[in-house]
Amino acid sequence: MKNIDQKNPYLPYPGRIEAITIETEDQSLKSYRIILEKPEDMANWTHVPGQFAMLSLAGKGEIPIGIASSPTEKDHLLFTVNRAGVVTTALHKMDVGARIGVRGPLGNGFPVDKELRGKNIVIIAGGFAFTTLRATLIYMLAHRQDYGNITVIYGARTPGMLLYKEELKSWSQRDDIEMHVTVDREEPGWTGLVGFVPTIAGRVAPSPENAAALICGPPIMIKFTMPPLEEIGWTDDQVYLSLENRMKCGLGVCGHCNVGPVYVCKDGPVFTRDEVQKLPIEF
Amino acid sequence: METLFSQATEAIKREARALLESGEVAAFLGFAKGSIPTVTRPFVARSPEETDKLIWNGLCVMNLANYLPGLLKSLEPARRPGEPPPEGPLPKVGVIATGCWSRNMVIQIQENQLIRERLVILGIDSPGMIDRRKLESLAGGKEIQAIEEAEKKVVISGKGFRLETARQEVLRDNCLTCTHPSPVILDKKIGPTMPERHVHEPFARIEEIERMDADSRWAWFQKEIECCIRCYACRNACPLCYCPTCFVDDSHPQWVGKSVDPVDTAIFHILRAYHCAGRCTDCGACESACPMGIKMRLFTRKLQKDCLELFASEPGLDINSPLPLTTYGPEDPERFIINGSKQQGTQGGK
Amino acid sequence: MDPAPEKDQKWEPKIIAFLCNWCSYAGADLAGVSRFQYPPNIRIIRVPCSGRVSANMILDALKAGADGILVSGCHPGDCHYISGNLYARRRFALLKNLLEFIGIEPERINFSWISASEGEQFAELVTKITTRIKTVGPTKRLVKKIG
Amino acid sequence: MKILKLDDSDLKTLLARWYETRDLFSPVEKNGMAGWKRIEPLEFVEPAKGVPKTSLKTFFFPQPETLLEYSARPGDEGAYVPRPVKEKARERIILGVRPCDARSVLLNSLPFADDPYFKAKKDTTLIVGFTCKQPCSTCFCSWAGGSPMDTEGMDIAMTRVEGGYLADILTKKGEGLVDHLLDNREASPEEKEQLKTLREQAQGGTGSEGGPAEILKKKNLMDLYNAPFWQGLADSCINCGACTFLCPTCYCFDIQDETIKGKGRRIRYWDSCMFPLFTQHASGHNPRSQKVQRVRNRFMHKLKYFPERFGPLSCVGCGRCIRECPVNIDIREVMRDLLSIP
Repeated sequence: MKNIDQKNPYLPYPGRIEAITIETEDQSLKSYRIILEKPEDMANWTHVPGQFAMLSLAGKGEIPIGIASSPTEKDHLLFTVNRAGVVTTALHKMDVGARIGVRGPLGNGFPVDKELRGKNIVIIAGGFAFTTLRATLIYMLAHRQDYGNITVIYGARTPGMLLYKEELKSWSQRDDIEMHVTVDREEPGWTGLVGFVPTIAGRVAPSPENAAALICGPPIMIKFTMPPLEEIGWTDDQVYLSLENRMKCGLGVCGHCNVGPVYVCKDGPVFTRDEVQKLPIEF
Repeated sequence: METLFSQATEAIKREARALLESGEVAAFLGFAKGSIPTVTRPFVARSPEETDKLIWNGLCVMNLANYLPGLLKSLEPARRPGEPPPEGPLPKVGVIATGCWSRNMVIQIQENQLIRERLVILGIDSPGMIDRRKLESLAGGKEIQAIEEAEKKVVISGKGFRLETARQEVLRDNCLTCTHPSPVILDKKIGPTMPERHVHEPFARIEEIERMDADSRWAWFQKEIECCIRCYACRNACPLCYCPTCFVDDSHPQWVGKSVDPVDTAIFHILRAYHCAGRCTDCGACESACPMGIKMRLFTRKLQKDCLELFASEPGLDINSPLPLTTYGPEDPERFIINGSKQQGTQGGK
Repeated sequence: MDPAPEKDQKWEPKIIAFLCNWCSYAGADLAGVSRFQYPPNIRIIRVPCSGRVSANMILDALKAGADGILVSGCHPGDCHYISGNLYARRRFALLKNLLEFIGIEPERINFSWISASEGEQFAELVTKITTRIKTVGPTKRLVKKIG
Repeated sequence: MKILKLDDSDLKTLLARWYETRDLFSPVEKNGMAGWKRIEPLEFVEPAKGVPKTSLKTFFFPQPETLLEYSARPGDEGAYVPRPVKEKARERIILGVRPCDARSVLLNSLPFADDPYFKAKKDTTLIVGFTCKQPCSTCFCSWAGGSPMDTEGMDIAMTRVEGGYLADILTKKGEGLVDHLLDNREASPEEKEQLKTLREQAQGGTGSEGGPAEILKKKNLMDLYNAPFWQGLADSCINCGACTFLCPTCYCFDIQDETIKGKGRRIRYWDSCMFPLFTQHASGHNPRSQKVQRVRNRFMHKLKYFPERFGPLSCVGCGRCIRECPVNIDIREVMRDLLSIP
């Protein structure tokens, strides 16, 4: 008999939930601060912003969730989870201290240390797709000198549906980052921007010169955000998108997440819009 | 040689072409020749020229009713969920129907899956369809390269062999016990009317199993489904199976595990059959589709027998009589209910 | 193969009872309130109507290891929803036969009518089916096992 | 390596010897040739022709396969922490494997290159192949990149000749199986020449330059994707998984947890891109909600996406899907149609 454990890509790291934050007013999104139980696992963990991991609940299954913490936040991992299916519903019922497995990091991530270095960065996010962009933003702020101007355009349906509210506040007070937080409709007590993300993007997007845009959000938002950007000269190869598809193995084998010849889990989830345009629309 | 089948093929081609040429139908659903002699291919002709590919023979075993709801929907102009269909008549489909297939269409109409007005049905009496597994076992492992079919006999041939058999010997089990070969709804009849059929002991095999004890029945059941690969060909070939999410795909609760665990496989077959209770027309598509040769028709056949005996019901024969499980009778048998009969006297006034 | 009656005296069957809210569940309640003794082998699941009980549920209980099943509703004519139990009667007739046909012991699958006033009958019924199920021993068929 | 000439009694002796320390498997007759079975040495007969209905993948990618186990008793030490399963280390020999099936193991080891479960099984499995004398009319191994005399993926390749078999010993593992016969059973030069001729006569593999894999790789992805013939296939297809489950090189899977009475396991089991649920998101959105999209994906994966990533077609030409598809969808026609697209 022999154990299959050396480099078993299906074996999650054992972890525990250290803290839970209810992010949105409808309680559909919660953030889980997770620490890996073995100190060496935690110490050896490295990832690139934009990567994801499988959260593993023995007895329920696994779900791919974008890593919301930055690699620079060393002592924990953060995942913001929307309640949707069997696993996420079970996860939403869990308490601090509960055991949870983490398998990853998986996927490619944003090229923060390659193509994005030295560029002006525009982060455009809608709804709960802000998670891996939070990781990216924290990472960039920790290596502020490596990037040019940073512009953030983030929108949600209502103020109560915005993620990471405290951090949004603190970022908006910094002078090395330009924050545009918007909600869909006027609401009492909201003093920020009102309007859909594409409208705001059209108004505040900077010049495409030496710049890259990272866009995450519902397909409809991405669709309408592109024209105003294209109007001022942005091209598809400057735009980075993060795709989502049903995933099971996260290793580019099981076949669930393919978009034509690429596997979102292995070759993605981050693609330039240029790359996406060449693929069948199967996402 | 002019045969029953070549005449019918020509008539189908002619009618289908006329329907498409006149624009009465947007598509015609029939069969085309397969790339191997033992299997035919359900085929949609969308232009008059394509009707040349249509054929009719004893290997046309897939139930065409199965394709109708999807095909009709695909012909409708695209619209958003909840949006009402456009004004005016929707595109029609022409289709071939034998007795059992037409009964399935009746059931689909009763269950609001089909609209009669959107169908142009070419009715054809079923001569009884051929079981490819019986042909294969006749060939004894040799590869069948050609099949010739006549009214009463079938000839198979291949490298170094040529075998003739009575058609009756290689008919599908369901066709051997079929008493309704003629379509119950149709717009035009093709070919001759088959003589009325009387089947001696139509449920003989079921009764044989019923006579066994519980242990032997369980052993038989286990053996029968042992080689199931859970490909769901039986389910997907069935015109009764149109749930948007099948019970096997329910995840919350998960009724049945998805692998080939013997218990999961058993539950799949029990529930699949049970979902066809009172609706199955014994068309045999499930068995014909099964790549592993499982005789899952026996499970639905048992239900069919019980429906007939308990509720005197044969589904799909009459569009106006409700399916047996969508109705009830005050005097339905309830011998199986433990304290049922004892109480029955007291129920008189209610 | 044959689940011979268990020699081990400690074995007690587990019976899953789907009882309709309006009659049988109230009948079970009455049995309790009236202190009628019956074997403690049933685990009651309250359902709105016997018509709510699907074959899926019954098979799920068997898969999880239930030694017996009881489905009980209102007497014909008494259904709170007019006819739920009458539809159910047809479905159960077919299901019971089908399960027997594939080799499930008939003793395990039980249906009955119990009204809200039939506490004593409920106790009798449970006693009767518990005895019946004991004669066929622990369930083995359709019980899912792993590892 | 060596080529031996074995007569039938040599083969019997070998099988008996192998059986002492290993499990033997071979195709089994039942409703035609249904599948594979563990056998006693004397039970073995070389299948007359063709391949069993189920493919060889079940040995390397079992249905289902337990990946991890966990305790589901809350009180247990390490409850709900999955741990890897123990793999059986006993060697097994699969007999009667045709060249197409043997090749499928090699093709599957491309996507499963880093998969410890697949690898563990491959390490402990020996393949004694039997080359094909009579291909079926549904066979097209030569077109798919193999050949009826192909030995790829085998440890020993047996070829039936007058008076027994020519056994081509292809790997170290294969050599280990026949070591005591190596000296006194070596084939004569004439016999070796005979084997060489047989191989040359068999239609050569078209895996190289002119083969479909190479041609399709060069074609524009979206031209193939948008080809008009997909709708016709979807018209016939009933979207069952017969083709994918019988296919030796379809390897898609799903992963699920099963917990029963305190014991839990995480299994992977075969899944099929034909099923609508395969791609459905938890939100309900389904990127391949249409039948035509799913049918197309299966063929595009085999004939375009896989070659682009790994080189060869994800098809060995065994013809199982052609024989068992209930509606006669024929991959050879799909290949022809794709190749005809400019």
